[in-house]
Amino acid sequence: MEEVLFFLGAIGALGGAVGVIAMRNPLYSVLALIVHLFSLAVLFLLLSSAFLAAAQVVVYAGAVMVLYVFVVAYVGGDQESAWEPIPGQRLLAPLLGIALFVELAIAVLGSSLLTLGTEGPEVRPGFGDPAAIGELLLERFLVAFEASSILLLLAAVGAVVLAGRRRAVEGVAGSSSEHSAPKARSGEVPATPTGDPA
Amino acid sequence: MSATAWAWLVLLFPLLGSIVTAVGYRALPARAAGAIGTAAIALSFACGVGALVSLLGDEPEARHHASSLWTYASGGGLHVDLGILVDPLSVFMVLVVTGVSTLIHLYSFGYMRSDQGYHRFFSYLNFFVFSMLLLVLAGNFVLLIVGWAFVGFASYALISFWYRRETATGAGMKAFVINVVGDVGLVLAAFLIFRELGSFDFEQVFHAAPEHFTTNEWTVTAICLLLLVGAFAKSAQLPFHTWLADAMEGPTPVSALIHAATMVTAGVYLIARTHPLFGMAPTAADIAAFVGLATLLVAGTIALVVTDLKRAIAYSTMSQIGYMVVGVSIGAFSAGMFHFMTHSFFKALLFMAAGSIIAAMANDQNIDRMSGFGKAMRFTSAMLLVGGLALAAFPGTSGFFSKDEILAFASERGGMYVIFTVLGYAGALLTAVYTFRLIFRILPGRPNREAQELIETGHVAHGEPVNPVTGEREDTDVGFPGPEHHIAEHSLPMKVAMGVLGILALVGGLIQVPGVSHAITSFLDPVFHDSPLAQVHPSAGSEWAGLAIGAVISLAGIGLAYLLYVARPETPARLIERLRPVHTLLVNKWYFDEAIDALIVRPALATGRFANRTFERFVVDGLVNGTAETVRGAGGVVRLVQSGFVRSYALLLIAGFAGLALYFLVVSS
Amino acid sequence: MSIEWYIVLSSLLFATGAMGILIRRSPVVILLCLELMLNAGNLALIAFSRMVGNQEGQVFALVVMVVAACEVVVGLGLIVAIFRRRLPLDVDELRELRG
Amino acid sequence: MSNSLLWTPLAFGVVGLFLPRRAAGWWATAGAAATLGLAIAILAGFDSGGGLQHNVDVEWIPGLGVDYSLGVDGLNVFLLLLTALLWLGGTAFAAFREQERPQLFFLMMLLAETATLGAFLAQDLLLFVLFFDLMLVPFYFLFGAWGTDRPDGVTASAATLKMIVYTLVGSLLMLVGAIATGIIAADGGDLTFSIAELARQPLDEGSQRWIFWFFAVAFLVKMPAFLLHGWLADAYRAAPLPVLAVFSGVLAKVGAYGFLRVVLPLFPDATVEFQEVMLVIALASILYGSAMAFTQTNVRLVAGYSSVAQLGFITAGIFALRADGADGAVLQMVNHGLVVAPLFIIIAVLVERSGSEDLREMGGLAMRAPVLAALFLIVTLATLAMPGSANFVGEFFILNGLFQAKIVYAFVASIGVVMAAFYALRLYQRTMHNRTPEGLVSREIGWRDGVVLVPLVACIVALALYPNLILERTDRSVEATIAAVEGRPSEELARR
Amino acid sequence: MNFVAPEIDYAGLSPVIALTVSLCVVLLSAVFRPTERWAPGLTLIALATTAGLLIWRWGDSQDLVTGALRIDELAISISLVVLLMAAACVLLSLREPATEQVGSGEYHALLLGSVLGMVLLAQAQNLITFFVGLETLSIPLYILCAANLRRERSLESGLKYLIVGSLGSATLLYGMAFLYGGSGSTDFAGIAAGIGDAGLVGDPLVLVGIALVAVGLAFKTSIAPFHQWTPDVYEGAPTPITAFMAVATKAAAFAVFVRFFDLALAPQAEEWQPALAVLAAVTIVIGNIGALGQRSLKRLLGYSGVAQAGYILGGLVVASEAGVNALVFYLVGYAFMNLAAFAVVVARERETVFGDDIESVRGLGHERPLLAWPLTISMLGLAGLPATVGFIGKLYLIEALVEGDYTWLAVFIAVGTMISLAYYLRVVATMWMRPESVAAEHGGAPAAPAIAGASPEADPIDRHAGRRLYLAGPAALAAAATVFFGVIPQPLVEFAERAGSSLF
Repeated sequence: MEEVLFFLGAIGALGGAVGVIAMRNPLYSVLALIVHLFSLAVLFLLLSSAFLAAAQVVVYAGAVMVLYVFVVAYVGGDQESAWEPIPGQRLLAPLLGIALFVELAIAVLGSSLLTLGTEGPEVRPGFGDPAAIGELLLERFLVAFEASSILLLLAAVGAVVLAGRRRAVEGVAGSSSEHSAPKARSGEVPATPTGDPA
Repeated sequence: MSATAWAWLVLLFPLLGSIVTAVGYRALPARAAGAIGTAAIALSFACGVGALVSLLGDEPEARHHASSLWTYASGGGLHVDLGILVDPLSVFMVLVVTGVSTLIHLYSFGYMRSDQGYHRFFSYLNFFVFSMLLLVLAGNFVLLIVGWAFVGFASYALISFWYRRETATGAGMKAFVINVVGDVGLVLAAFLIFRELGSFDFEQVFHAAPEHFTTNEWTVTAICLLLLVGAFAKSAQLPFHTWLADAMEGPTPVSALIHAATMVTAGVYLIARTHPLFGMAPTAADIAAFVGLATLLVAGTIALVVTDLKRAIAYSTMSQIGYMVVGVSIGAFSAGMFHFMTHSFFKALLFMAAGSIIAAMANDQNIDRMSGFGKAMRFTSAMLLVGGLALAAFPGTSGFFSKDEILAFASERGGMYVIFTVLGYAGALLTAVYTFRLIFRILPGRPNREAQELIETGHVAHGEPVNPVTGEREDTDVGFPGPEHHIAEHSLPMKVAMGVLGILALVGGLIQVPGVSHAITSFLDPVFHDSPLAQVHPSAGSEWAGLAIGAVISLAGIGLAYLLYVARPETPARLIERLRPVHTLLVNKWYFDEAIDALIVRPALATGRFANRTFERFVVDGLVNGTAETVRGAGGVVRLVQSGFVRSYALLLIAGFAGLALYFLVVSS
Repeated sequence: MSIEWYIVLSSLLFATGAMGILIRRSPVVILLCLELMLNAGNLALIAFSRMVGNQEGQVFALVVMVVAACEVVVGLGLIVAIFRRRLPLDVDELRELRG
Repeated sequence: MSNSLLWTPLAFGVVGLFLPRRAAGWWATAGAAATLGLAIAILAGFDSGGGLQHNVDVEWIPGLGVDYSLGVDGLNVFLLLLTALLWLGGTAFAAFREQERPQLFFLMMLLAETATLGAFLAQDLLLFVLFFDLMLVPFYFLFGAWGTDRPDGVTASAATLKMIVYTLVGSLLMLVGAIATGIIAADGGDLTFSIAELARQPLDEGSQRWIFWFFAVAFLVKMPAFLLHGWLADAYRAAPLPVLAVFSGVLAKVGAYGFLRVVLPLFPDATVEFQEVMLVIALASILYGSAMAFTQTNVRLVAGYSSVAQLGFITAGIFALRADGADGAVLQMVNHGLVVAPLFIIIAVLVERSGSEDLREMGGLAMRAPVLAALFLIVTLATLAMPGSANFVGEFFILNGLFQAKIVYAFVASIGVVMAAFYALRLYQRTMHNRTPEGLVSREIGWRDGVVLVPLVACIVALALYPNLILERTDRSVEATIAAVEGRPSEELARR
Repeated sequence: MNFVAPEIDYAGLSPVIALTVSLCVVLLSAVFRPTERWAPGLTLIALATTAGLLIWRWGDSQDLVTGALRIDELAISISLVVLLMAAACVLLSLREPATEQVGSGEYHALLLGSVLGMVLLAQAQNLITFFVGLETLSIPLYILCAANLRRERSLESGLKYLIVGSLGSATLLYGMAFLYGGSGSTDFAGIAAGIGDAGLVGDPLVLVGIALVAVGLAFKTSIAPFHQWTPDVYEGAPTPITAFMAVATKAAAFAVFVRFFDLALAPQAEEWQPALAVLAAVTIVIGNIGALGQRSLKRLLGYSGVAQAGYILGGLVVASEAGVNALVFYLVGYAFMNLAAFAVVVARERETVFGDDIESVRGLGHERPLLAWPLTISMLGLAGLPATVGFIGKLYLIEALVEGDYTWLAVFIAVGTMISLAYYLRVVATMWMRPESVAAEHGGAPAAPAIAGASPEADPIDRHAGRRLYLAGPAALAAAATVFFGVIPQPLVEFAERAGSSLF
């Protein structure tokens, strides 16, 4: 039973991951990621960490993904063209990906750590439930907990700063119409600036 | 007053004279400089006499005194004093040098009158005398080298005295560099001596040498050969002689003083001074003797064809010094010194006379253009004749006695040394011929333009001052003797100087007549008595025999010259026709200049040019710029990789990790 | 099911995410790929925490989720700002800075 | 005493920064003069018997084992005097002429003096390295900002950059070497860089071997020696002449001095082992420098390459590894400094008259300038080590040492003596003698240049009369230095 | 539910708390227009207070909050460097266009956030705090880099930093996971012990974990080949932020780098030392040659920062107390030298139309000696010339390296320094000397800064920026410090020694 679940979860997670990087349209990628996250949650459950699984579903698949969908909808998920501007990237990227996996796999399988082969020790029933995690968070990892809350705050501020409409930005957003092309812009630059153009 | 005190004074006066005339170049009126210069040398001569007297005062064995002012340099085991050595040899040299110099100063006093560089000239001249005296009085090798080099510099300064003449500056450079080669030889010799005997001091060295060395041991031979390099360079012996002829670029009194009377005989003095070493190395001595012989013949032959008056006399000087070198090398020390003395008399005289005539010719030195000065300038001509006779060893003149003494000594030693006697007489014949070639060209015959003018108007001929060698016009504003020339007939000082020398040239030989007197030999004996050859003394009889042969040869030579240049003036031309190759060889002075040029000068310059143009640019700079370029290129690569594509950055990052992980996996297993 | 399987799976996911970053040009998708990598990390953490039987790993994973969320928020904010500035949403087009 | 000597120039320079343009030059000259006074005082109180004198030794960075320790002994006492003297000359010469931004110029000038004095005074290895590097900074500015650009596009700043990078190549490696010396010597014990301490027990052969080269390269570049002189040509042509006078007069000596102060005592085995290599380098420098000097037509470069040759002699003297050779080397350092500085000042004067630095465009300048001619002549003769000059004595001692140690090298080196005669006289004749080119007006030097030149030349003459003045004071220290290497079996090591 | 609140030493935690509180205060100040003007002042006060508290804690070293943090001289000294740079950044940011655009309050709040992250990082001795600290450090910086919203370069740098940075953190995280797996603990001490107990010294799992962590940290400290973001981000970000980032990030990251490798991974030293040594060498070379012929001063300083990181890494490689001393010493010196340089760059950026192009300092020696001197001193210092703290720093590092038998790396430092002269002195030459000939210019065409004048991105020109005390002051002070500690380094040496000894 457990094996089956694992493989289902594994296939889901992997499929989702592949989907993310394979889909031309960002929106589909987002959806693929959601699949991936759900299947991860299953695996978390198998690893007897119920709270994490729940958090995964709620926070990620819920809140964060919604954010994604909104943004994609806002900026418009246009197809990304197929040609590759960086020479060799097409070739090297997969190779490196494989190399990375192989190295990590070797590290894991070649390790002399015996417990890796086991399913882990028997754990008491409360293992990984919200109470246990919460206890840890408020005792041993208080600092981390507080810090991450500050971090959330900062991120929020950042999002507001970056995305929020501000007087300064408008002028430019209107004025410079063309899509960034350094060559095009360098045209309007005096070759050797003299004096104060302002 | 002790001999050394006198000696210090001997040194002091010329130095003072030099400094005073130099520093006071603005304050002093022209004549004053000349007067001071002359007086300084005269005083130094007087002190020389003083030294002689006080030296004669004490026992022959005790006739050497060392004295030192202060420690010149000491450290690391070396010790050099600022010390002099006074003994008969040095005093003898001092007397001759100062004596002749006084007269030459006197001559210059008149001769250089209208030269722009009057002060400079006398300052140099005094400095030269000072250096020469330092050379002969030096008490150790280091000081000897100092004097040696000073002399070289003084001659450089005087040769290129008219420094606007490219030829003059060139000649000066040549003389100086060759002399430096000589200095280096001496320096290395000194090192070797120090290594063997641990001292530079004459007395210690000569005292230790006989114990330390075995005869003909390689070290002592090497020492002597190195010394000879110095001696030959200074005394214009083969193959270092090429500078002497060019040195005639200098004013005539310079030629008289430096390149006839004193400096060029320094080599002779050196050999005589270091005779204890040569005594241990007969091989080296013989080499010296043969070089001397070769020189006297080669120079004699060249003198036969040269048409430049001063250069002709210069070559005769070379050949005469050849005699001296032969003399001191084969052990006839006193004879060599004797010949040095007489030679300085008549050779100085010859140059003075020549100078007077050249002045009359408005600085034209070509003897083919000269004739009839016998009538035009009686006094000068007389002096020229006297000098010529002495040089040609005319019986009774000074040269007659001194030269033959050397040859007699050679025959006395016998064995291979007879060669020297035979070829020596051959040389004597040459001497007589070329000497009278000059005289017969200049004195007799129809007066030429300049002579005519002199006879009629009594005025010295005026001509455009041109460089006798290149013929380019001189610029007279920088100390070239302007249009004014001075001849003995018109200038008392010159007359006096030449007169005195004339007398000395005639009778100077009588100081040492075989069987009658041997003043010089006995005076110098304390210096040379320890030499192994001191016992060799030709008997009066054999000497007279030698003199007889000498007389015959000299007369024969003069007769031959008369035949060639007066009786049958056309024969020389025919001879030239017949012996064309020989003539060209002689005219080109046996191609010594060309050889040295090709072997040393050009290669050196070529190396320099190669270093400059090629090596420096491609290797040295290449090293620098190459590295710089490489680094810069690498920088280009780095900037290229910095492509601005964030994904390629990520790629590199992951690649970097892959590499690192790979390393760790390798070390883990 | 032994832990190895989980770890290998997670490393496979990690590699996939990394590869995604290398080949995709849309910043949004790249953010997604970063999510993939972080989640791979989470999986590994949780698997290990199960293996060693203490829950520190899970706490860690939780913190990571928070961090990931923050990165997403900021990232998306940037994307919006870039879009507002009328710049193309393609990381390859943004290469004013180079050399 | 050493302290005040060291810091006086800098103090004056800093104050001068706040003076009006006119005053700056004179203030700086006063500073240099004061320094000279102190240097003379030190010499006066110098006891040729005793070792280090006027010691200052305070902990500077105990954490790193670096002490601030200065001292005067036979090796450096005259180099200090030389430095002070030449700087006075150079500063005065510059003060007589219009400088742009004079305050800064003279600050740099005096900073350079302090740095140089520091390098000579330092008795702590790292302190030495520090000053050795510090010297470059002011000269970088002096050459770069006040130098002259060449028509062919090589600007002063480019030329200077080349020089700085090149010379730092050496001295940074030297820094590593110095630290390594200290640490290996300490091994685990308490760290010290005091040269005297380190000399007490030299390192093992292995470490000596590589550290020796780290130091040697630094010093050879500084001199500069053959093949490492790549920076010389550009830098010399760029530098302002008064600065060049002190630069060429003193800085090159720091390299040679370094060999005596640091290399011989600290790495004796390596020194003996590499003696022949160093001698070959020295000879190469002599011959190459001379060959370059007598084909060059740029007056600065004639002088520049001639000092390459001279430094070759000094190196040879040191690596004869005999007391007399080293004595000669020390003497020659002073002599060469005394000669080359006035030479460059004279060159400056000549260039002012002929408006060109090319020998082919000069000539006949002796005309109407007898005083200049006389001074130049004396300097020339000293340059070519005319017997009777102190330079000759120095060269004589050097060659003698070389002769007694390795006779063959002595013979080769003596070729250099002849070459020197040629290029030195050539320089003199081509400028002062022969025909004057069109439109060249010769004139006598003014009293301004006179007061700078005459004293320097006077020193040359004085030393010529009594070189023992230096020898008798340096001999003791030199022999102490040489003693470190003399004990060692030179021959079979060299044969290896 | 048996919840026991952990006992907390508030004294030790006070700096962190102070920062957190002040962060919120500054953020609140942004809410109302009038109070927003106070933000810089408030930030400065906050920083000063924190610094005060840190100095107050100087000397006691203890674990905080059940070993999540550790406050000791190392942490404190690094935190002080960070605070110094932050304060400088606040001053340089006055009138900085970026601040107007994101709002002064937010700007400074984010800055404080980043500082908080750094302080946490400097004290972290638990993987989780480590990770959180690192993110708290980074995320605000991502935003601040992009803060000049009008300029494409700013946004670009923000995005690049975000992407590559997150990639770096992901790698780091994965490595942490492995190490956690290997040791079963998240405490540094626990890791060191756990790996030993499980007999995993030299085990591939652990080693690859180390590799991953090393990459993550190497990225933050811009060690080659993980450095590529550095030049771009430095150039694109608002200059005050660059100044802050260049030193503070490095300092904090190196602090935890040292703590983690010299404590948690000490048992594996033999394995990781050579690897890091090679990285250091590569970094030195790449950083230095990359900087050659750069025209943008910020970019040049970016590359130089890479090279300097290489030098500093040397102090870590030897894993000895001397090494850590040298590292801390060098970081402090580096802070002074960079500060001086960046202050001048900011000033010229606002004065001239050349932006940060090297043209902007041409002839500075004549017209603005008071700006030229600091920049000159800082360049000479970075080039490691004597009488500057840079020289002593290099000396210190080399000494540590030779002591640790890494002489070859010391030689690399020497070689790197030689190369670096070529570009540092080029800046000096531009200020004081006549222009180099075109041949000597490797930068290609003369200045055509992309943001010159007319472009809509142009920032306002302030002719007198160079005379403003808040720019000239820091520059002068930093330069003075550079020279002072170059001549009298002993105090700084002792400071560094305390830091080093607190770790071992």
